[in-house]
Amino acid sequence: MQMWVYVVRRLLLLIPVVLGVMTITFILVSGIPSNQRCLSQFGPPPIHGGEQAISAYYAHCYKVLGLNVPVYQQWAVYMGNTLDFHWGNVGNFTAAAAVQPFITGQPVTTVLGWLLPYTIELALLSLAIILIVAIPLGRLAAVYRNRPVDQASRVMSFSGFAIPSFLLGSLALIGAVLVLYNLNLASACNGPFNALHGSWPAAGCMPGSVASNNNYPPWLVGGIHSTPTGFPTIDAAIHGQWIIAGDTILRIIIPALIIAYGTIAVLLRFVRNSMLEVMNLDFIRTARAKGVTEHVVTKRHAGRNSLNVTITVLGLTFAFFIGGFPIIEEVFGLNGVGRALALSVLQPYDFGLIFGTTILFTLIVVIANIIVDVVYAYLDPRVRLG
Amino acid sequence: MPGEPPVVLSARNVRKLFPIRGGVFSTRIGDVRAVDGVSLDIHEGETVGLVGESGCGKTTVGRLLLRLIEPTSGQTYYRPPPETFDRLQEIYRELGPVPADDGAATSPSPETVKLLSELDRIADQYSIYRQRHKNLARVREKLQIVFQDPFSSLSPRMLVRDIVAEPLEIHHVGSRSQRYQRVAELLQEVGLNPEHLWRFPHEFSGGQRQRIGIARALALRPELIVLDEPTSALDVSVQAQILNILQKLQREQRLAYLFISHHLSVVRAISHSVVVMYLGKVVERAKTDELFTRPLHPYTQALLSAIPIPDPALKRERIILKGDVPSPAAPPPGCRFHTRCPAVMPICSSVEPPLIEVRENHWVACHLYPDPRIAPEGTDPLVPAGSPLPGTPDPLGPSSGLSAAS
Amino acid sequence: MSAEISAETAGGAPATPEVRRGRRPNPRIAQMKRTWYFLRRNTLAMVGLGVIIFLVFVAIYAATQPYPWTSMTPYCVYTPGSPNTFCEGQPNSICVYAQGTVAPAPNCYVTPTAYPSFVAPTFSLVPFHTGPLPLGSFVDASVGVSGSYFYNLYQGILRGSDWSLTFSFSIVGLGASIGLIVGAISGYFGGVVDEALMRFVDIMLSIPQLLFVLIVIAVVSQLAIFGDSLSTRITFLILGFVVVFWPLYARIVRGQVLVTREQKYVEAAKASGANSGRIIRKHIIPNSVYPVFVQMSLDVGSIPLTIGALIFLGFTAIFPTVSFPEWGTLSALSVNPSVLTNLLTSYELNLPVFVPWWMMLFPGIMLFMFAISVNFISDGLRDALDPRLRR
Amino acid sequence: MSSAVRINSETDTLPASAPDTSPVSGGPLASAPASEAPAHRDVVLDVRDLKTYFFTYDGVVKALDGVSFKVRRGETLGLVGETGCGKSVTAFSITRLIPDPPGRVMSGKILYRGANLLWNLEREATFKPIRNTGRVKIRRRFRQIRAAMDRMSAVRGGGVSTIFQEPTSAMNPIFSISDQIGEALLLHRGMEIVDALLNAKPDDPAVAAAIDHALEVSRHGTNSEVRAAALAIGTAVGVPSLGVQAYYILREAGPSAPESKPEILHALRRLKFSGLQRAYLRRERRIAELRKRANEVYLTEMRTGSPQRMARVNLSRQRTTANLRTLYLSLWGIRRHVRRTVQNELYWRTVATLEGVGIGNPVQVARGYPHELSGGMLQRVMIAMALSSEPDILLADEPTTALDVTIQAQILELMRDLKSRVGTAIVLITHDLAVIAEVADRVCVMYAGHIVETAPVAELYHRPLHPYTQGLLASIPRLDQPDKELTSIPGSVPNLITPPTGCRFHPRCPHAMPVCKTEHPPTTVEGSGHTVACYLYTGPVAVE
Repeated sequence: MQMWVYVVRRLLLLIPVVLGVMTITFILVSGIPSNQRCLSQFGPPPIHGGEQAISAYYAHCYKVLGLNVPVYQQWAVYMGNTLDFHWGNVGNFTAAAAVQPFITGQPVTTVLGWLLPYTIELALLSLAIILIVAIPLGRLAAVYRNRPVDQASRVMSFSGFAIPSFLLGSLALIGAVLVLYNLNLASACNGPFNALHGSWPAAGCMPGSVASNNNYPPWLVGGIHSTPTGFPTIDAAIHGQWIIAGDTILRIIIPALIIAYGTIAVLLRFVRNSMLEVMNLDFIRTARAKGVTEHVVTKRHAGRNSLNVTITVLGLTFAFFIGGFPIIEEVFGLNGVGRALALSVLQPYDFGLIFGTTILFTLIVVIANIIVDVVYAYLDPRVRLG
Repeated sequence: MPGEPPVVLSARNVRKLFPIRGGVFSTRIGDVRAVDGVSLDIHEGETVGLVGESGCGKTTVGRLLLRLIEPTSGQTYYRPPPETFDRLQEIYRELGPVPADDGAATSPSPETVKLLSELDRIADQYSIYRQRHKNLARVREKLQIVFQDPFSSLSPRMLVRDIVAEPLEIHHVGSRSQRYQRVAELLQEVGLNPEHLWRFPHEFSGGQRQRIGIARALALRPELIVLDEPTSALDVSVQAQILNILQKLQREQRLAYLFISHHLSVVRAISHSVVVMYLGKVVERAKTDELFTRPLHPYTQALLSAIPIPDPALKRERIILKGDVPSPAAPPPGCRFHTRCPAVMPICSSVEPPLIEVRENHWVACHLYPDPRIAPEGTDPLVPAGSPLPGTPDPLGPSSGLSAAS
Repeated sequence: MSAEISAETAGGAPATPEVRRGRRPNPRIAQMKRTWYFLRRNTLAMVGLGVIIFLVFVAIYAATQPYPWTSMTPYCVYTPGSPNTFCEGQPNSICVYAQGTVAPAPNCYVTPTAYPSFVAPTFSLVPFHTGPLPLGSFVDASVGVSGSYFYNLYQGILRGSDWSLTFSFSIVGLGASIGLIVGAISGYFGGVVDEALMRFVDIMLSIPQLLFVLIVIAVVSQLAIFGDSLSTRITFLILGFVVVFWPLYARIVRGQVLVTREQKYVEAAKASGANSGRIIRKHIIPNSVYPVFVQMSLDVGSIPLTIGALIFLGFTAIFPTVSFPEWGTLSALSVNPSVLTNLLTSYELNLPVFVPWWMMLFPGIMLFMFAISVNFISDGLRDALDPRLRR
Repeated sequence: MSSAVRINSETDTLPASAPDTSPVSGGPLASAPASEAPAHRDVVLDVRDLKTYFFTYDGVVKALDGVSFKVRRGETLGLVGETGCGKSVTAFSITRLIPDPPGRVMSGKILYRGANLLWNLEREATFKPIRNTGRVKIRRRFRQIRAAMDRMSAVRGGGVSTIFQEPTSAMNPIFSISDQIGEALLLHRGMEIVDALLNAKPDDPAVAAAIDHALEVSRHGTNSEVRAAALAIGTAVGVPSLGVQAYYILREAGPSAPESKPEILHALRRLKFSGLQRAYLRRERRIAELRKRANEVYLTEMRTGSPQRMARVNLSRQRTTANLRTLYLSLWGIRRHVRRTVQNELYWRTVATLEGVGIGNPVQVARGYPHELSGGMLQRVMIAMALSSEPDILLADEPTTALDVTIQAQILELMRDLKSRVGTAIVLITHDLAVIAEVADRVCVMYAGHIVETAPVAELYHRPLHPYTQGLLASIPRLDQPDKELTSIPGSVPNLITPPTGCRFHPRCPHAMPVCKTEHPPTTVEGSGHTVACYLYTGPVAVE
């Protein structure tokens, strides 16, 4: 089987998954009582004005939300809209809107478009950390099995499973507060290097947040007019503001570390176990019989083979990895997609935002999986050449 | 034919194609012709040996005969009464060789249709592929199987007692205590002692596991047991034990065996008649002694000469086949053996030789041997037409060496 | 090679006839002993097992206690020298006093029962650049920010052991059994059924767990028809999790079944006339269930964490009260934003920094102990059940 | 590999090529140190009282319990026995490939050309039996074990190479055949290869002449002539593999061969190196040389039995300096061309090696991956890989068990070829007495971790002495004796955790005597080279 056939097939498999996800979300959406949705979109129904005012209110609401047609039509409309990125608007009367007025009434896709770059930067950083730590450590643990290295890695990975990320994040934050304040590094939003303030819940010192009362230039602040790429670091770099670029990185280092921790915990074990399995296979024995030294056997023969497994597992755990973002972004007040979700689940809910973020995250996961599969096929001739 | 014991199982033109999927939509891009129109009869109390290399479809045949997998086409008749059996023979002779896949496209002549309908009637009654729940269960009772790999053929989480008792349980034979009584007897029969009842399979050696497997097969007092390479995973000494047990059981219970193996010397030791398969087709079929003393098909000859003989003194010139067995996914056109055949002729690569009876009970599918029915008078079918092989060589080389050995 | 070794070890040992049924242990017991032997050699797994057993006993004890099931009794926080006196005479009140000063201030009323042993005196962190500052304003602030912030942690944790264990085990049990059935069927029959089910599973699995639970509960909790009693809330919670959890098990089981299905003993059963139901029941499931155990023990630990995450996000729809006595909830509340805001503001205003560390510590410890113990056990199980990883 | 090409000069798959044109020179024994005592001259491998145990849950499996045998130069020794008699364990113990845990070589001597491969064994681990369970607690000393493994890598492949039972699983699925064979070549013949590249003289007028001649020949000459001419190019350049490459260029060009000069010249151009690239090559050579020296140090260590710590430290220091001093050379730009050239070199050497084992289309096979090849083909590849380093001893562990009858015949044919051409001593391990009869010169019959009988092959089959051997021979169904009824040995192989006392065969032995139950029989000599361990025979006790 040629490579392209494989890729094309994977892309085709993408279609049913996406449609399925949308259908599931639709089923859930249509599960919501209509009055709730009206509430989140148009606020409470008018108090005075009597019956007809209320009925008018609902009529209008139903018309706008397209609730006055049979379900299958709603489904068709929903799918259509979702596919051409009409994901509805952020409600005017939701908690999210209250916390972040600048997204109020904006189309969900636009808002997510603003916020995605911040999330992507965070994700890439933490992915890098994951790969750098997990793979070598896992191999080490496999080679020195049941020896101190292995035990240490075991404990590390299990604690990664066992410490709730919000707790860990908050503790890190408190630590940062104590350290930075006692070293007298941090004070009120005074621009670059207030690594603390900027990443403070609702403190509003983060680029992208509403009241950007720190002296970040407007083009960087609040996805609203973030130009030209939307990625704060890249933008800063483009404008030659190296200090700010550094600052934006500085702000996401701790969050990235904490997100990475959980995923490393998962990946570490798989790398180790797959490595152990590979080390038991016959061709390893053959390599030894050839006179290849242990070091090379581990690195070249076993390493390459276990890498395939590692990649696959990374794909499988990607959903888990993405799931960590709302928490961490909430803790550190980073304005990303995750935080948007975190805000949208405060009552009254913003369902547009909830489902928008869900679909977006799911798409990310699916695409990540496809990339993983292609990489896998590239690494393994058995897949590549059929 | 007269004087022969009644036939237990008789397969006709059984064919199994496994689809190969590929392409972007993983559509069916071809077939693995695992078994391509195999016919064979197994008579009561007789052992039929089925030999061939790996990938020739012999195991698939075994599973098809028990309907462990559904065939693509063809029928297998279970205990047709003698007259019906003879009628079947006639019908199939009338219908001629197995039609290819696209054979259906050509509109059949009326008499063919008549024959086919009659065939249908018989099949409905006797073919195991047409039977449903109860009948099928009744047939299954009588047809059992023993597998090659003694390590994966016994469920690791069940006690030997439960393993052997399972068939009885399924068919609700007797009460629980009676079943376990029977199990104990069965273990005695295959030479294990009752205290083995309370063990898990992993506590046994290969030979003992194989005995357990046989006991399980015997539980329902079957008429036919398919032995799928029962000894190929065992040591020679143990193998001899198993073979002896099998022969003893056959003598006592008049069992019929289909003995599938790639080990010709074992087949020769145990079976009455032998079927040689190559790439899903039967290339030669004969009584054991006949086949081993006068192998006609070049492949059979090569097989025989390829078998090492435990006697350093016995030196013989061997026929070494070049290359590998072609993949059954893309079998060569014409005679499937022609890519490796030492006696290949131009015709072999184009025309597929039919399986014909060149001597009594000796069937060969090879262009070297013209069909006696169509051959001109006076030509002995056994003198190969234009074959580079000198007559029909003795596979065991110069008879001097043989006599020296035996 | 390994085959040879196993043949040796299995060897003719049973062939020695003098061994009699009487003297042999029941083979199933022997199997368990074997597993137990490998489990026992794994120290971490043993520790985990001990902790879990301990927690179970705690839960049983808690069930006998008269504490409230759905909420936690709040403390009134009293600071000596602070102007407010609203804690006077309240049974549940704790004193907050500066580090170093040993004895409670005189008019601080403390009931021994309601004074959990580990509600320790808070300490104040004083920034280097400022001198010591008067206590007081913070506590008012904290009470003002979240009145029910100081609650009886001891009761909460005891009661939490009940809830957390209930949630974890019921959710995982339900999810696993559904997944087991679906996976076994899909894997065994294959074909269209398999395709459909597995596509569906793919879809479910590609939605991040946390989000999925969240939206399911969010939507379900909106439905007025169910009413809003504790039981319905709990049911929604469990259902929401189960909906999200079963696909993973289905996939795992199916993968295993695809291997088991090809085993010869399945074919043998078929040959002797067993129907699919029997084969699945007697052969497929028993031989493909072990990976499920491992995954189960992993998930059990993760559930309180997930609940905690939901609460932390401010997603209050899942419990009737904000301060629901459940470990995850306790932990989430302990780090709720107001605490951090207080911390910051008190720095801003050069007030003494007040870190209620015990509120974070003890629920965190419970979560950690629970999760890590089940993880240890799962790891031990994997090693004990998987011959390749055996040491 | 020279051997390889020398073989193919006779195999039917390829036309003759004179030995002197073979890509590589030097026989398998070229590297034999002259310092050996004459006693060792003939015996290549001397195994004495080898004990290997497996420490399992059920207890200590005494897989090998005092096995002793000798392998003489160029002979084929057959090890035969039933499953679990420890024949494979013997092979793996010799190269220390026993999976550890659970297995460990416990004691004994394995003298390979006077070097004791089990030197320092006792310091690798300590054993403490756990009370009232059969189990034993092992404390391993990992540094010692690692050192031992390093020492072994000096012997594996180069001196003793192994081919395995399952060719399909024994090849690394994600590397191409040429990668895997090339790795072995680079390990054991690295210096030679790099030297060839360094001393290549692509601009030599003789080369041009040779090329023209080859093209001329390709116009009308027969295949063999073309080949000879093409290989002549290689010799002219000094890079033999270039000849092979040229030959295949010509062969693939077919009728248009005479026009294929540009390709050949292009291949030739690869061999021109800039100064930096030469430096890099020299560095590679240096590293290969150091590796070789290290191996020699290890061998002396095992021969003299005294740790050569200083020498080892020196070597490692030199290796470090060699790496550091020339670090700038490993810049990608410099490295790429050289790496590619070396890869190319290895590829064509692989092709030549594959020719040696009678593979018809070596170019495609070398490019292919294991999963694309059939079992028989892979087994040939394995053999080629094992022989590419020209070992003294080839351990063949059930090489034909996984193969079909006709393929088995092919492989056996090949092994007979190798026997007659390569001087390599073969230790053939199988359970199939027939295969042994076809190939082996001498046979050791093993039972339950002991060697019960040793004899020349003809002797063994016509005058088997040990009851077990007799039983085995009687239980083989024979094609040439159809109506012989199969007599089987009662019972099954004993479990080796609690093996029978005395002679381990006595529970199954038809002539068991009281003494058999108590005493383990001594090995006695019965006729020339025929020894047996059984109380039925009362010859002189064999001396080690």
